[in-house]
Amino acid sequence: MAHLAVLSSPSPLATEMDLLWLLPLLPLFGAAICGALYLVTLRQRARLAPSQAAHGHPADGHGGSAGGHGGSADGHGDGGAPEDSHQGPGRYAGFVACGAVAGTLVVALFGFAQLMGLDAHDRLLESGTWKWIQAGDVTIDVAMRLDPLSSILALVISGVGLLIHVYSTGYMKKDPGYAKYFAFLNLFVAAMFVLVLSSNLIGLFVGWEGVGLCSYLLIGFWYKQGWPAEAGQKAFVVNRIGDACFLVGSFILVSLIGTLDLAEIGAAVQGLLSDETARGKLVAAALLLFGGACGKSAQLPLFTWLPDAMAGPTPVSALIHAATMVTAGIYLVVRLNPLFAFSETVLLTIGIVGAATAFVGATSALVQRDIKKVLAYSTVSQLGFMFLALSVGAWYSAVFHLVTHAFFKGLLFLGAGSVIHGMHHEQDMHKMGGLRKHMPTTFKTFVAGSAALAGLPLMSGYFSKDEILAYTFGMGSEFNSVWLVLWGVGVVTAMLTAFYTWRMVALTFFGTERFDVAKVHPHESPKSMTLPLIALAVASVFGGLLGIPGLIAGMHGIKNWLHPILEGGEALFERTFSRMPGVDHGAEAVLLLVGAAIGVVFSLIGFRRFAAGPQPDQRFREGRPGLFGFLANAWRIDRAYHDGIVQPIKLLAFLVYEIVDQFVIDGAVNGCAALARGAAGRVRKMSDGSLKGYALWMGAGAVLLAFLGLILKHG
Amino acid sequence: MLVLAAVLFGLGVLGFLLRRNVIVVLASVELLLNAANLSFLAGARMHSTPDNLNLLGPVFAVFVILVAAAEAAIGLAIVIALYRLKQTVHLDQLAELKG
Amino acid sequence: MAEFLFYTMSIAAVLFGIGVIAAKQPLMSVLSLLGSFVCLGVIYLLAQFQFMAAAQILVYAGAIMVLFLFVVMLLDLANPELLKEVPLKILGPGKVAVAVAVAGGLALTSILSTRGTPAVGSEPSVPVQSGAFDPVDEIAAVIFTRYILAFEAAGLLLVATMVGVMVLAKRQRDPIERGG
Amino acid sequence: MNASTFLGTLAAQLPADPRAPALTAATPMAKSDDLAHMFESAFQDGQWLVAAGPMIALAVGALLLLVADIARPLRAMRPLFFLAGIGVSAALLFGQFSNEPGLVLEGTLLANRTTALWGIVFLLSTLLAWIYSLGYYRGEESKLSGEHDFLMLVTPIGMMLMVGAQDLLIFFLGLELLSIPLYALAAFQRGRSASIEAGIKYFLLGTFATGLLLYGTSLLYVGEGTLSIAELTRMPPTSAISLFGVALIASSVFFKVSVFPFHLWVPDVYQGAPTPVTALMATGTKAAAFGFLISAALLLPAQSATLVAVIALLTILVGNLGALMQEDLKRMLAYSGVAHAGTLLLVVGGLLASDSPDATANATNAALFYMGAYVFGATGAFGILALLENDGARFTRLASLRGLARSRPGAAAALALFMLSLGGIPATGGFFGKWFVFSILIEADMIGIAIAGALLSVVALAYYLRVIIALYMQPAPEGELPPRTVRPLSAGVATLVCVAGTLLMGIMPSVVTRFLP
Amino acid sequence: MLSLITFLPLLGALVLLFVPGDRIGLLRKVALATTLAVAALGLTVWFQFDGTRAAAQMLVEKSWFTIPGSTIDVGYTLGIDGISLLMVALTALLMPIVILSTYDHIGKRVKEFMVWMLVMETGMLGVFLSLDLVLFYVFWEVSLIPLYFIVGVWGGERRLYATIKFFLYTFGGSLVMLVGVLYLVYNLGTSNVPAIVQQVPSLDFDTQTLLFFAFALAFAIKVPVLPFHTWLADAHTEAPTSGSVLLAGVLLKMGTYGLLRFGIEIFPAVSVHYAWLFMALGAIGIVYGAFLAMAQSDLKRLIACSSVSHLGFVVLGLFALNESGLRGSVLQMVNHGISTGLLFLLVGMIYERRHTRQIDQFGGLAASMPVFALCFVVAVLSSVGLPGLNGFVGEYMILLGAFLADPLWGVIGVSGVVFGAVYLLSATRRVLFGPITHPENRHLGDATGRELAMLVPMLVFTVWIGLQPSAFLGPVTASLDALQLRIDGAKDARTAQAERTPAIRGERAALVPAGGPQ
Repeated sequence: MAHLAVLSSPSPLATEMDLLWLLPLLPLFGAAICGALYLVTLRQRARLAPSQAAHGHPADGHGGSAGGHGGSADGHGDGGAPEDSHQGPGRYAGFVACGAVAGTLVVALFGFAQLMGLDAHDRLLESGTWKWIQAGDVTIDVAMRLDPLSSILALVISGVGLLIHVYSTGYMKKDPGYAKYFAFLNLFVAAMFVLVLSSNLIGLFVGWEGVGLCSYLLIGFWYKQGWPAEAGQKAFVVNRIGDACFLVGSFILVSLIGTLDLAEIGAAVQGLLSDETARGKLVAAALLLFGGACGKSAQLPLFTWLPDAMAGPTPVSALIHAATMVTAGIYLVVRLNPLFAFSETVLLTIGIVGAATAFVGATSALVQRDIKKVLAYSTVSQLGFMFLALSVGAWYSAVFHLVTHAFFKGLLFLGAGSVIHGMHHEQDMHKMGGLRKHMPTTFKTFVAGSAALAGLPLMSGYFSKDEILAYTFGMGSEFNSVWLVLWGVGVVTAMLTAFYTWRMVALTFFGTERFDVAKVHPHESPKSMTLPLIALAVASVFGGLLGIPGLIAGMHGIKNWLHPILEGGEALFERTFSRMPGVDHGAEAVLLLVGAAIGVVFSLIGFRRFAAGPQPDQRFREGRPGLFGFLANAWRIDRAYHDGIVQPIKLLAFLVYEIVDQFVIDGAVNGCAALARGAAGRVRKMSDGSLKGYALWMGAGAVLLAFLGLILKHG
Repeated sequence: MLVLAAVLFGLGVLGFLLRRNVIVVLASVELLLNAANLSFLAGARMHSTPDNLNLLGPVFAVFVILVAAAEAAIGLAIVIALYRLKQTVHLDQLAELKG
Repeated sequence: MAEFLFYTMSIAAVLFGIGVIAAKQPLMSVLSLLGSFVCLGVIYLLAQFQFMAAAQILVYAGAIMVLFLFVVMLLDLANPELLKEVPLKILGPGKVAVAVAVAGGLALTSILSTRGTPAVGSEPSVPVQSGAFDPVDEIAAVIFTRYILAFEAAGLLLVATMVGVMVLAKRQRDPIERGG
Repeated sequence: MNASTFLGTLAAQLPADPRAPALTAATPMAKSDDLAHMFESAFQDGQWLVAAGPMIALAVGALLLLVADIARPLRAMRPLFFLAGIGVSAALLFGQFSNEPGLVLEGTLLANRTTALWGIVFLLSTLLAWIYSLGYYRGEESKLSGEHDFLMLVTPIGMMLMVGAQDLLIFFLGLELLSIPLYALAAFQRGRSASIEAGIKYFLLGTFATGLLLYGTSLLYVGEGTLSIAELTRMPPTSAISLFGVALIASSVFFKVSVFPFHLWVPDVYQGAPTPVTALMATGTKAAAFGFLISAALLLPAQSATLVAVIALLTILVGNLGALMQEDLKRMLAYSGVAHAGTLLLVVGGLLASDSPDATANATNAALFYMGAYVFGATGAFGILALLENDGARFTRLASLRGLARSRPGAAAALALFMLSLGGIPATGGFFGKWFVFSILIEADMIGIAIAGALLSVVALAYYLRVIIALYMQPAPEGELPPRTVRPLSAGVATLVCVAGTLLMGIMPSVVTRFLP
Repeated sequence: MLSLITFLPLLGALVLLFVPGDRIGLLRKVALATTLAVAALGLTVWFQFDGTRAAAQMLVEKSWFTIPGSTIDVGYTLGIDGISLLMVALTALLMPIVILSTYDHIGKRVKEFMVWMLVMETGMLGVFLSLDLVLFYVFWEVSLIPLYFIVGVWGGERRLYATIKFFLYTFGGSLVMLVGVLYLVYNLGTSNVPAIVQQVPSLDFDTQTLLFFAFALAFAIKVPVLPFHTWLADAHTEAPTSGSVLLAGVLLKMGTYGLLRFGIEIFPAVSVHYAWLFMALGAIGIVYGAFLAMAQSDLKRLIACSSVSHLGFVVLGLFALNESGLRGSVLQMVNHGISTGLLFLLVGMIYERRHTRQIDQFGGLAASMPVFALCFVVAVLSSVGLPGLNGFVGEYMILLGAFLADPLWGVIGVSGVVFGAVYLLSATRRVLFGPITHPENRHLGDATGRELAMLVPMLVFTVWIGLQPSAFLGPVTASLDALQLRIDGAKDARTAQAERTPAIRGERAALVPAGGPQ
């Protein structure tokens, strides 16, 4: 592995570490093995199938309830009977997948340790290069690079990823697609590593689309219901819109810089700024890349796929749609921070989009009944916070929030999964309640995650979120008051966040049991699921220590760690705004306190209102039906897209085909044929069998020839 | 002579175009051939000098007469065959082949 | 005198020609044709083409016409009504007009195109060595030297004609109608 | 019969080979003083016999055949005489490749490599048509095969005279020698009204054309005082009367090659005539008339190049359109023949437009190759139709071809190949034929005409493809297959020859092109 | 060597003629063996090929015939350079698979079918290997006939309409090209392609333009470029699976190959001048094809329409006329052959099982045919251009090249990436996912061993090219670089001219930047 023939030596500045290739390759092999296991299982099942058919066993087993969730763990009934699911070799897939991810964790830790051992400015590990594309105009060599930023993400991916893998072995235990699931999941991890470790923008794009693919596959994992497949498709297509922007952005960069090496792009930006045209193009490139980030990170206007993506298995939602993949957009901006730092236009765009998304997401989360939908909108909202951070040059704050969010949102999703698992695939919070007695571990860990999300003091989310708001406030007060507005939005969003988080907790775990106790027996999940919950709960509670504000501890772990790679961006930012935004310690203290107060107060409000049950929802719906519907449908943006874009395009396609293609173009082609046929009839009429007619034509021809001959000769 | 030839030629064409009795049509063709002969001879006279005769015209005319005979023979034979088969010599009744 | 005779004969030839195409009875057509031939023969003679005049009368008026008459009589006897010409009306005025235009066009064009060439035929006889424009010996010499191959071909042509006529005119014993 | 006397006449001519010194001054003006001198100047050194040898061989063969037809014991030898005539003639033609007699008989006849090649095309066409005629006729007609074969064997003589003619009289006689047997052959099936109708139409229009030709020739003679094509082309006529004469001659030749608007007889006659005769008419007559047309093309004023090309395009158009929706195969092939005539006429147009000194030679080459490919393709196609007609069904309907690929795979495959060749698809002779024709246009800088011609041949392909569709792609009609009559082996051989020729010309054109001058 | 590879299939066809028609197994084996032998030869050629040389190698040069009346010697000239190497390899690879695929759906008239298949292979290889214009043209048209029969005899319900349309349409274009060929041959006095390439600049620009368009029309119809595409959907829809695979896989590539070899390489100056037109057609074709595909209810027709879109990419890249565009296009020719061929094979598989291609007749097939579903998804993803699979590499290079040449068309082309995902994934979902709505679909057998034998090699290439495109682009590089030099020369000449007469040419030049960023 260490020295593939296709690899060449890394750049001189970096420390060589071909081991990095293991990060994507281990899970890739894991995926391959799981896939092979799945196929073998299938074969075995296919061999059994005829005998089943002979026994009159209906191939599509249990039809499932209206919600589509039947009795088994997956509830989606495969062609074979569920009891088969663990008989094939597929049952080893879980071990393989977990092993692969555990391996990556080891490698990531090893790399991290290596980085720690280096001087701050030498912290770069690079593997040999994969010479991928030589297109003449641009050469795309991809190497795996581990630097402070990617090391954080690598740890999150492998760490959280491992936990979620372990969790999945329990959650997916009875699913007939068990091995397939782990194949996809491992593939996702591999792609995610490619995304964060690539040295090249297009290498990054490989991972970028790779995770998109896995997201597509996993959202549509239970494809036998129509809507997961639709949701998967939607996710892919919406992401593709972003990806198209990404591609165009990369083209602009190629045309300006001639390379797509991430480090070189960053380094080249400064040199280009003196040229006004190039600057304009850079702005365009930055905005387009940001458009790509909007797609992947579910920002306005491309966020609509994420709520639908909840159709996938819950661990998937945790891993992909909360902890890792959706943060790829954040990673991209941080990675290319110089590109996003030099222009106020770009920063403002990012800020407005981020704040707006945060607000829209939070408001939408207020009235959802589906526990996963609440979390999904919450994710959208939190991602908006991160972008808000990016817009004020607080890149490390964004990363900080990214990490904490990965912990607590992963935790919340897993907890929700545990609830759903225990509730036999019931996701409607209105039909839950009082679960704290039935599922104590889940309850406790869920509360820990909720506290972090709501920004209760000293929880991880508290530090990271309030840091963002503080920087935004600083930016607004010092340079451009638009950010003050954004800060206001952020604060309101924080309030709403605390509110809906505790609404969720209250509805799920408190109050009366609103389900049919006779039929549904909620139970605590197995160890394989609760242990990851506990681990993440610990991380959620204490994760804030990574970035305790300077005010309290005088140190900021993440800030210091990331500093070397952010210097370029900071320099440009200072060039634009004269200095980095910041607040003095006094103001920071005030803001921290205000933030803490907001968290506590609105958490209490939310909890109190809903502790007894979901009646406030009903009241809201009856009192303000319009607003309720508006929020429940996420501001009806999805609907608007459907009516305003999807349907017109379908109609246009139909018209293009029927009118332009069939009628005009093909009509012209067939018209030629018809014309020829028509003329053929006329020609044949000439030869009507009448000798006299023939002779007349001949005579006339002779006369004509004679005249024409004379005319030609004599003018 | 040339004018006469032209007029006869015109008459021949007219007859060929208008008449439907095969025999009359054949007769019209003979008119055509005679017109040609006439102008061949006219040409011969034009291009001859008293000491140097241009004999091509008369020679050609001789061959024309010969061919005219052959054509008449074959034509009339076909007419007879036609008559035997269909009891007609009218061209209008020949339109089995068309289109 | 010669001039007068030439024009008289010319006019007669044309009138006979009209007779050929206008006669109701094919017999009259053929007889008109005969008249026309004879007139032409006279014109040949006037134009000092003695040999051609002889050939005209002998071959044309003699042989070919007899052939025509023979066939006409044969068919006429078999079915007198058969040969009657249909009146021109049936043809339709349009077609007739076109036919007249075509024929007239051809004739007029040729007449017009002769302008500039001397009017041959009406002039008095020209003194030539052999007394004729078609001395037989010299014609023969040309035919047997320069046109020897044409002459042989003509012979073969006659044989072919003969064979053809034999094939066509042979009485059919059992007509087989085949598709086509 | 008096055939024997003719034989005698010919035989008497044969030794007339005075090794006289060659004399120049082949003037049409007969000098009345010195007859011996005339003989010497005409017969030169006997080259004229070499030149006329192929024709004489055919004539001898034909007459022998006629004799054999009369003399009962010799009956069985009729095919032998036929083949011998063709064979000897061909051998003599090949001899002319190396020993070109050139202009003979006071410049009235040309015999060189070109005319010899044309001659071979004619012989091929005749031979193939004849082979297909074996077993074609039924009943009483079959008893007349001696006469039939005689008439067939006479036609190539006429054709050779036509292409060799350097004198309008020779041309005229060649034309008649070709036409008159064909008149008789067209009406050969006297028991079949279509055949008679075809004969009568062909004959009447043919004589009309002859009338035009003769009158035109006479006017040209009045205008120029000569009949020699060489002289006429050396100083192209300009007077009105000559031009009118040329126009009438052109009309008549156009009639023979079936150029719009002189083509209307073609479908009727081709359809009505016995199929082998149609094959001969379609290929032989056309080839002969084009051979003459190209050698005499310079009679036409150079300004008429575009006119000729446009007429050619119209001809192609009309031919293709006429064939497009045609249900009768013979008629379709007839129209297709019209289109092919148009294509060949493009060569003439290109020749007229070209100022290259080699224009005539190139045009001849193109036309020769094209015609060669056409002979194989069209004769083969007509031949297969003739074979199919023998199966008793109305096999000349397009629909009746359905299922043929199953019942007679060989015939179907051959027919499909011929269609592709006629359509000018590569790997068949038709392609290179088309290629050479277009190259003439390109050399003459008539690009627009070339493109128009190319596009028109798309229409052509449409109906050739219809045949293939009927053969291969449409289900066979319900019911049992038509009866399989026993095929003469000869027809198979002829078809194979056509197939081989088509493919050879398409794949290795050098086999043919290296014979071209 | 090249003669052998070209005519070996024909030889096989001849052998087939002597095999009795009812011994279907033997017929298939002979055909398969022949194509495998050709594939082996193709591999040999691949390894013998010297990738560092730009000019054609392994030349076979013989005189074919001399054009009568001239000294022009038409040669039987075969040679292979980087571009043709890829095409030959593609053909050689696809043919055995295609033959294998016929085992299912060709049950009647097997002998004829196999003969035509092999004849077609000779035609296609000949097209790619000919270095003589005349020879090329002959092969070009010869390759039409087999497909005419394949569609016409073994096709679907409207096969006659489709096959005639296909034939006449492409034939019409070819004939215009024929005139162009003749003009070139007669005016330059040679039919040797390298010689013509050298001599064409001596013609004046307007002549070159006319000639270029005469050639381009034929190729544009074959590709097919936008307004000439309607034959494709019909032909694809009606053709039997194997015909579709070949049509998409190789025959359409003859068009793009022609555009590259006989359009751009022979007429670089004209190509530069009219690059905007073809880029526009290509880019619009991408979007237009995607819209067509969206409107389809017939799965096969949908894929056919997607071909229009995908070949739009190729055209766009070719006429970007820069390194990445050309390389991308060449690679994309191969990619399209593999992925679309794969899709047609897959559609054929379910057609054999259900005898319908209507998308709404399927649904939920992933449950009954999981392996099939896996292959289908991979094929679709490859078509969609997922990084890591082959489609992406080509598309990326093409779009990059197009963007560098003219951002407008580049961006429109990029939008095709989105639309491509829409219609392909939508079709995938409707076929594979969701509940099984038709009970017939419940017990469909999954891919059989033979089917996998067809699919797996193609899937392997899908991934291989995606991960290591340089292995496939390597041999092409030298040839394309040489071509690029000529193009750049033409561009420079044009720029120089534009500077001289800015009033006339400047406008156009502004729209089409003459060079890359460097």
